[in-house]
Amino acid sequence: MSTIGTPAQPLFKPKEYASSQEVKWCPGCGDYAVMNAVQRAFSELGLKKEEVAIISGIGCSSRFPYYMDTYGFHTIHGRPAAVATGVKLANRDLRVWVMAGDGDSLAIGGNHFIHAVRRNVDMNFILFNNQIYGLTKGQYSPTTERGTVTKSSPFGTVENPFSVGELVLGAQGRFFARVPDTDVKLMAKVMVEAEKHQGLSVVEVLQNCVIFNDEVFDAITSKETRADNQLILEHGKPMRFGANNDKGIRLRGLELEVVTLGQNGITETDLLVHDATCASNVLHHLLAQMRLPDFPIAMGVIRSTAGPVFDADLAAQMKAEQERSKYASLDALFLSGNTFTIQPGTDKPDGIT
Amino acid sequence: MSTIGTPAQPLFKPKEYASSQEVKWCPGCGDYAVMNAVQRAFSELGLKKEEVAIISGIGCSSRFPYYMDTYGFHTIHGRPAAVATGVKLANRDLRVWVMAGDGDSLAIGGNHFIHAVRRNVDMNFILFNNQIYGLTKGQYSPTTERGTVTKSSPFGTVENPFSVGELVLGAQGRFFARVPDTDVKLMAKVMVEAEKHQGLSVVEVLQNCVIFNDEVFDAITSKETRADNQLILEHGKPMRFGANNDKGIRLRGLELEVVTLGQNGITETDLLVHDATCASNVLHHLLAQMRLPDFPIAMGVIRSTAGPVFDADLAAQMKAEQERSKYASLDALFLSGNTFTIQPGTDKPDGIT
Amino acid sequence: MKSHEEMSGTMNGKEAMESVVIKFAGDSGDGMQLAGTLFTDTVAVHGKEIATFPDFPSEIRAPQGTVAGVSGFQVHFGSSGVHGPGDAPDVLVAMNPAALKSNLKDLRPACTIVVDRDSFGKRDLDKAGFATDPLEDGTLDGHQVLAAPITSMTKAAIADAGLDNKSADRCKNMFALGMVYRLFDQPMDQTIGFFQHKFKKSPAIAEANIRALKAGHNYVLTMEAVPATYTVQPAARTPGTYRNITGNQALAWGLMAGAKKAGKDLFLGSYPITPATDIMQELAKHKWAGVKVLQAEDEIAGICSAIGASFAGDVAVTTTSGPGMALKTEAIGLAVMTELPLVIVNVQRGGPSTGLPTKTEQSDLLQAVCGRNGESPVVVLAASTPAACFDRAVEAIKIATEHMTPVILLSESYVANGAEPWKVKTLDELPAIHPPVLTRPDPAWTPYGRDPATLARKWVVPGTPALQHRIGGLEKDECTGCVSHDPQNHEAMVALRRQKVERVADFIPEQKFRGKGAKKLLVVGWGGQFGTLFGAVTELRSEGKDIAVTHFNHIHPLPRNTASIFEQFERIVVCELNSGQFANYLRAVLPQFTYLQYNKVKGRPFKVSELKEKFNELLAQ
Amino acid sequence: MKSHEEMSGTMNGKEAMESVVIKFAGDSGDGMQLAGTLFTDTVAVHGKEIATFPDFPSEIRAPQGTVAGVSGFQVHFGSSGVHGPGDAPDVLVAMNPAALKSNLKDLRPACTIVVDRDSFGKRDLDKAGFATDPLEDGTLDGHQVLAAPITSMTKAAIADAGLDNKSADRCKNMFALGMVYRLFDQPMDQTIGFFQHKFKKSPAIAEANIRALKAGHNYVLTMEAVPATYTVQPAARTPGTYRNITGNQALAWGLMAGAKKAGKDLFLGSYPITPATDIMQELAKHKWAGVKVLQAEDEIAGICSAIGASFAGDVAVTTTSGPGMALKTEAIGLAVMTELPLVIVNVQRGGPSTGLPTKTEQSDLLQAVCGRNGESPVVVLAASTPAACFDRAVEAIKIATEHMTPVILLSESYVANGAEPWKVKTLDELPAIHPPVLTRPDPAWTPYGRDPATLARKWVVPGTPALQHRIGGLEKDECTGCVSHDPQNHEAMVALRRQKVERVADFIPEQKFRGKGAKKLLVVGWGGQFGTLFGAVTELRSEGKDIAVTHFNHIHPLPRNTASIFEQFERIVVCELNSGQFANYLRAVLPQFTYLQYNKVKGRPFKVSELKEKFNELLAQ
Ligand SMILES: Cc1ncc(C[n+]2csc(CCOP(=O)(O)OP(=O)(O)O)c2C)c(N)n1
Ligand SMILES: Cc1ncc(C[n+]2csc(CCOP(=O)(O)OP(=O)(O)O)c2C)c(N)n1
Ligand code: SF4
Ligand code: SF4
Ligand SMILES: [Mg+2]
Ligand SMILES: [Mg+2]
Repeated sequence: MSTIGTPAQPLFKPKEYASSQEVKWCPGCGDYAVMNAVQRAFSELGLKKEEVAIISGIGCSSRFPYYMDTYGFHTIHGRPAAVATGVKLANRDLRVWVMAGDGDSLAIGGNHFIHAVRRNVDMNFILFNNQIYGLTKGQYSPTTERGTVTKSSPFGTVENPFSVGELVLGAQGRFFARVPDTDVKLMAKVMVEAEKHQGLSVVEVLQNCVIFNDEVFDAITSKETRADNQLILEHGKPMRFGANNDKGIRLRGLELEVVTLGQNGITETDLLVHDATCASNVLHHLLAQMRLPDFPIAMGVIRSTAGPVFDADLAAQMKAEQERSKYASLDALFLSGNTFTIQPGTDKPDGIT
Repeated sequence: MSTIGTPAQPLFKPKEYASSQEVKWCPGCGDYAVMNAVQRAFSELGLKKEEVAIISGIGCSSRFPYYMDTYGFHTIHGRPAAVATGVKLANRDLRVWVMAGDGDSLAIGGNHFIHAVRRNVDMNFILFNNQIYGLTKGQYSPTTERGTVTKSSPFGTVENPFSVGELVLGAQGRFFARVPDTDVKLMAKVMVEAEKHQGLSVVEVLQNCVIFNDEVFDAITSKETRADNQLILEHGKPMRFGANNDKGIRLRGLELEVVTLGQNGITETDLLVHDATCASNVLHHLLAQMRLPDFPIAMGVIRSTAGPVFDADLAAQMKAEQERSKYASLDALFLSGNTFTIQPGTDKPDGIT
Repeated sequence: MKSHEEMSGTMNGKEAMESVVIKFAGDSGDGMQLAGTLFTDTVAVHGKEIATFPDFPSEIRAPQGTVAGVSGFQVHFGSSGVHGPGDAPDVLVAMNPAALKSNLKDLRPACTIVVDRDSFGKRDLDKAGFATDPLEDGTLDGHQVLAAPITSMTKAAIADAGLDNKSADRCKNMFALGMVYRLFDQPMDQTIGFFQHKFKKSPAIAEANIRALKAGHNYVLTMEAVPATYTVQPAARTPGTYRNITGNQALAWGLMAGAKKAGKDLFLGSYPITPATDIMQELAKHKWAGVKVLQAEDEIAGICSAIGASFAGDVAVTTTSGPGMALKTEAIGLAVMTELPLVIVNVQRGGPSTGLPTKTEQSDLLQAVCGRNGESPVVVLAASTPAACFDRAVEAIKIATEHMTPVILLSESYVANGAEPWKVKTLDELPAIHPPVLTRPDPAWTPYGRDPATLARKWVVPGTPALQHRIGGLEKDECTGCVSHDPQNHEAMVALRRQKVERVADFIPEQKFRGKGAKKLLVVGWGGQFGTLFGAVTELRSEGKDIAVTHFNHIHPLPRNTASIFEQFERIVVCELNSGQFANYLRAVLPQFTYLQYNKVKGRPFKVSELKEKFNELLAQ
Repeated sequence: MKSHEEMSGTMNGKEAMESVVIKFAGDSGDGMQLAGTLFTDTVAVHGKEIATFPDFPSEIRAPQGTVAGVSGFQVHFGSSGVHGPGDAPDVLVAMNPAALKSNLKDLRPACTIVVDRDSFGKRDLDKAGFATDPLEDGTLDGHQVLAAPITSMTKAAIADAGLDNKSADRCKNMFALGMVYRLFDQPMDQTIGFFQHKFKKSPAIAEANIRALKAGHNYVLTMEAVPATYTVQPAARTPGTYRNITGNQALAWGLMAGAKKAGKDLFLGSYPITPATDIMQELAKHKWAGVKVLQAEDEIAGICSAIGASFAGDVAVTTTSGPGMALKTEAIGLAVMTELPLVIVNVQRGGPSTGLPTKTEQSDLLQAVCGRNGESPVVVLAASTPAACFDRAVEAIKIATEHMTPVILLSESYVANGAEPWKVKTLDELPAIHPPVLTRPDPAWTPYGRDPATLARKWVVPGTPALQHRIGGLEKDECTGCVSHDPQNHEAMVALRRQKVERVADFIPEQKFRGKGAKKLLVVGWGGQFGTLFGAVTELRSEGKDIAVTHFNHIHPLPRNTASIFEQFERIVVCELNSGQFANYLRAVLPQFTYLQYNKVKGRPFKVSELKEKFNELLAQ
């Protein structure tokens, strides 16, 4: 149900998707940029306001629906994927967007998240990963780097974080993208692709929380380092990056390797060419796993492959059953099989009808 | 806390680990074989009965603790991983074993499962995967193959199943093994390795439910086909299998390939050598993903790598804090900082203590 | 050992009975549920009043031959006076010693007992925990024992049907059923038709079962010692077309009918749990009717997906039992706050915790009424009989959608698995349902604007042009629906949500009672214990006792005239299968009355006899 | 605009007051919580009775300058008569127009209002929604306004301290605090010491704050128009060592003390949620004391890990608030069935659903008492003041471990975030705790064998040789603890579990009340509304009114003598921050009395004045 062409003339300008509510995130919060990107994407996709349902849980990021002039539902902590699944099944024409923090989607909401991924419901899941619980004022989350001191880990955490991409792939995910909150253009582009993708699209936003986890993504997103520390993927393009665009990624056995073009006779043809659409997810795993300082962080659409879509398949099954049903109506069902009749007056059964 | 040598003389024979309770699984249920294997493993490991705590959820398989003469806790549906985490943190000397069905661990319990894996708590998680809800009489589970007709999917499921191994690896798992319920010896061996592994060990048992999902693993486990359809992995050994032991697995780019030894000049040196302990999990992903009919099903320990163990790290942190604490006692804490004293008689403060 | 030939006594005195209770009991593998169901279908088709009570072990397969492994199916049928599955069997079919053992305590004097003599070997007796053979040692004195060599005769009967030993063994139940048909003079064509149809593709199996059935029938028929037995007249019922239906099936069908009447698709988000699973399984069959079933990953996802579907315009339902209900309470609060229609079905079972999953109980009432954080009022209904589950389901949808509120519908194991004849309703006969849907812009509309009569807000679903709005779990401004932290507004909204639910009392029928003119004792019941309570009081009244009974299907809010019934009586006794939850609820809601209690917490329904004893005691005081 | 020079009136008549309420209000970024806390620490150290009430916006950062973004901190301090944080401020510090606006309704007549004149520009007024300047337009007539140019004077004061503009801005709160210190003639060394210590490594910041503080102090000091102000005498208190403590901190410390007394490690399994998070955060600091904290993936894992830890021998606790409590109810049932000690702390907040997460309410009482599936009794306690949280936590552990039962301890936002002086207790002063631990084989032992006095079973933890056993959520045999489906046994076990909890009444103190001899009106309260209820009744009694008050910390079971108190009064009024939950509970437990209700559901605590008004009304009837 997500076959969308880019309209000749956008229906609305990005800002026109904003509701009249005052936006209440902290000044400087990465959430603002995500909202801008979403509005841009909506505009580019030419979405009608009423066809969009934005579903969130609880968290700073989950205030998102209030700020958009679409249908919106600020549900309860951890459950937006489940609520959104119901929304989509009730009305497949809706464009369903889930907005959820790392705590909302991976701590309390982890189960619904992996099941939504597995089922491949046709909706978009924007995961605001600030590696912290913002709304409750600064406890570590399941994505917080080991050793981080937070309000609830005064001596540093001793937990291994999830890697969002790896979890998505491990749960049979078919669309995974990663974007930094500092690049609105890339975010918007990726969100357009997410909406166009049929099935569940997970977009992990590396989102800065200026209050409780400021600068945690600085090495990745700062002006000085981002070119060297981000690999922006494009399907079908060789994996090049770096301030001078002279670095690349090469495959060596089952591992990736950073190489410099021009050194040791390495040319672009030695580099891996990104294939987001291949059925096998091994390359996507390798890309999702890349970590600083040895590797740049992969950005953009890491995986986007077609596969059976739950809501579509369910609808198809219902249609098929409708066509071959032996009952014309509920009345027919209720009267089918073994029934018996009591005749007026006689109070006796007259046998099987 | 799991450094166990194999004792010269086992403390108990396998059967001596059985409790006096009558076992109430259906005749022919795969759960019997798992119990046999666990008892053998306990015997081989020389475990004391009182040092073992078996924690289960709800399901046929979750009746397990009742049948063992150890400590046991039949908890509630989906929560054994969470309960077990508390058990282990309360007493790290215990050998904690979780027994859970595919529904218990991956449907309602999915969140606790992935978080236990991520935290890497030192315990053993035996996942009885019969691809069905047994106790509630035959609804499909998150591991049921697409299209299966069950009590709750009269027209076949339209859901993509989880692959247990992939989910474990995607959740940063460090020990994953797969075994068929038809091979008690292999099961026992793998369970010994699971207990010896420090951190969370997930053992997926392909368990036959004779009542609601009979023969679902037949192609893998039947006498006629098992040699061709199982690849039994051993760390450091080339990946060979087949009725004539003439087939093997070779790497080709990022993919695996089944080859026949002797054909096209292929020799054992062309085959992949299993490395369960390598830090990268790419090979383990590839192995976990192998599916019939193109590939045999990988059995045995697929991944077993050392890494930070949650309960150990937490204990270490507590010890460090104890050593450098500025408080000798709770009394000292309560009296620290800003206090003030009311003198008898005067009812006046005498200033800061 | 007594054989049937030697059987003493005759089956007399039972023909006169209004109704008969028969229990099929055997090992889980013995097919007792099938035998019971087939019998029920037959008697129902022939117009009897019936009530059934299946009673299985909670283990899938407890060890064969043990008491823990006994599976039972009790049918109560008759021309009238069937107020529940009956207290104690008049006829017991016991396929092995364990089945006999587990039913010994419950037998009436002079019960007819059919046993498989072949299964009373030494090992069988041991497994069942009999030191000596009860067929021999006087245990069954006073009863009429029909000890047939069922196993061997079945084997013999189907010897040449081409089945292996194991399959042949599986036909024993039909032999026993054939015997019972003969005992009650019932026709077998219905059952024969069942096998012919069901095993169309395996005619050998069909044939074997039919032969066993007939062999059993013939066995009794040809036994001279056994007289022609009970004849139960068809019940006097409202004319019309009937079918036999279980509570869970009726509930599922009622949900479908309700959604249809509301002009909406039905959405079910659910997770399997005994004894509610059947509702989901029934609905899953009806994809043809536009029913969407999501078997969710857990109960929380079940209800949350339903809330999402409700937001998006479906009639949304979630079904569960106690432990699952506990998990849903947070999300019920969300539905309360967002004022979305939602039906939550709780088929109660024995608690606390996992408790007694296959046994019946009424101990989740207070959880339904007040088991949530915050002031979180919902409508609570309860179903009183298997067939009534249909009406309650329709009503739950009507109230939920027209009043924009969650409705908790309480069923219970006993009702859910029980069966009775249901007078088939057509959709036309059902009340109209008019949800307050708004599809066009209306300048007066605000997301939390309300209907003055119901206090319901409008249901504006995503996709509706120009009415975009946002809802959520934070406190809402009384009018705009925007987030509000204003203290006055909060107090007003707490009151509004309460009043909206209380107003439902304006739209439900008045409470009825049986026993006009009585003034000494009012028996109060609720939910699935209707049959036995009515039965006991009816019997006492026919004995001339000053007693009445009123039974509640509407728990919260109570019918408006409740107090005016209560005040007519000197004493009120509240009878329920828990420690006094409805009594405590009444003490809070109608504190002006004094409530006596009669409680039973044994995982079993009330018996007419124990109720009568209790009421007589109270009347004597 | 009135400047301070023009300020009319003087601050008279306040010296005579027993106690004073002061409120610091400003933008969330203005550091009002810090100013309030430092002030509280100072007055507490100087021996005053205090009570505090922080009141923040639920948004992390609502837009600057708006009413939604106002953060407040109220302190009530005095020599006596401090029964809560006070109704209305005597002194208001308003750092911007929004802060003024949000407090206008609550001001006493003749209040002293400190404002930052620099923040009353046109844009500031707009943001706060003032059409005209309240400092000019008569809005504040009758009040004493102290309009200081706080921003500019602070900047000036710290001009050469080497801070950037933004950091300089952050010192405004200290200027205001300095003013208040001067107004109340309080010493500043405590606060100065705080900065010197806290910013040891950033002396510039320390210096700037101290300079701002002194500048504010001096500003008031040198203002001729302002007289020397209130002097509050230290409170008459039991001699001993005191410290200032919040409810959440006291609760955390009480848990540590309780576990120590029980000779066990403390385990906390929890998930963050306002307003309970602080307890977890406090405990996480005390790893040195052997406290194990698992920040779980959700509330269910929080309680389940605690149940596991309890099984394995730790004193296990889980902490949460309403929505999280809802999620824990299934697992509480497991603890009930397995009879494991467990403390569940619910710091209540405004509901239903997400509700009003930062506001106070008492609306989870019935959820605690009966919000579970099945008959699932637990002990319920409630904490009445911040310092009392310590004692209740110790008691919760004592009851849980000695009686082998889950205990729900209800706190509430108001108590959790409030502070008061706590007379420090040493471990020796605390009651001994003797859990029924069994470590050696005992032939008489069975897993569900019971102590005849408490009905508690033994706590046998894994690792204990030769006592291996299995527990679980299915119904247990009364003695062996094996799974049992026996009807009689189930009824017996339901009764035993209830009795075990009811027996706790034999071990708790008798209920007290204030107002011996009174007979007209008994005020009944529970939990955190102790202060104002006692305050109001005490004041009325000193006015000679026939009124008494009794306040419950033990909710379930009630103290044994409760009825004997109630029966002394003509009328009973139950006062609570919900729609009548404790009243309904009392109607069920002690139905022989009639209960009037006084309820407030505004997310705010009671005020002494509104209580007095209500009570006077009732007394007049
Ligand atoms: C059932 C429940 N548990 C806990 C909370 C408290 N809570 C609200 S948001 C949140 C976590 C927020 O973190 P995240 O999801 O990462 O969102 P962020 O604020 O960082 O955007 C928590 C623990 C709640 N509201 N409900
Ligand atoms: C909260 C809750 N929800 C649902 C159930 C019902 N239930 C019990 S076991 C089970 C699933 C059993 O399947 P699985 O975990 O795969 O175990 P198996 O029986 O196949 O070994 C379900 C749905 C329950 N007991 N509690
Ligand atoms: S606390 Fe962090 S995540 Fe939340 S609004 Fe502020 S900056 Fe954003
Ligand atoms: S139902 Fe299946 S899984 Fe359960 S005991 Fe029987 S065979 Fe085993
Ligand atoms: Mg976050
Ligand atoms: Mg299973």
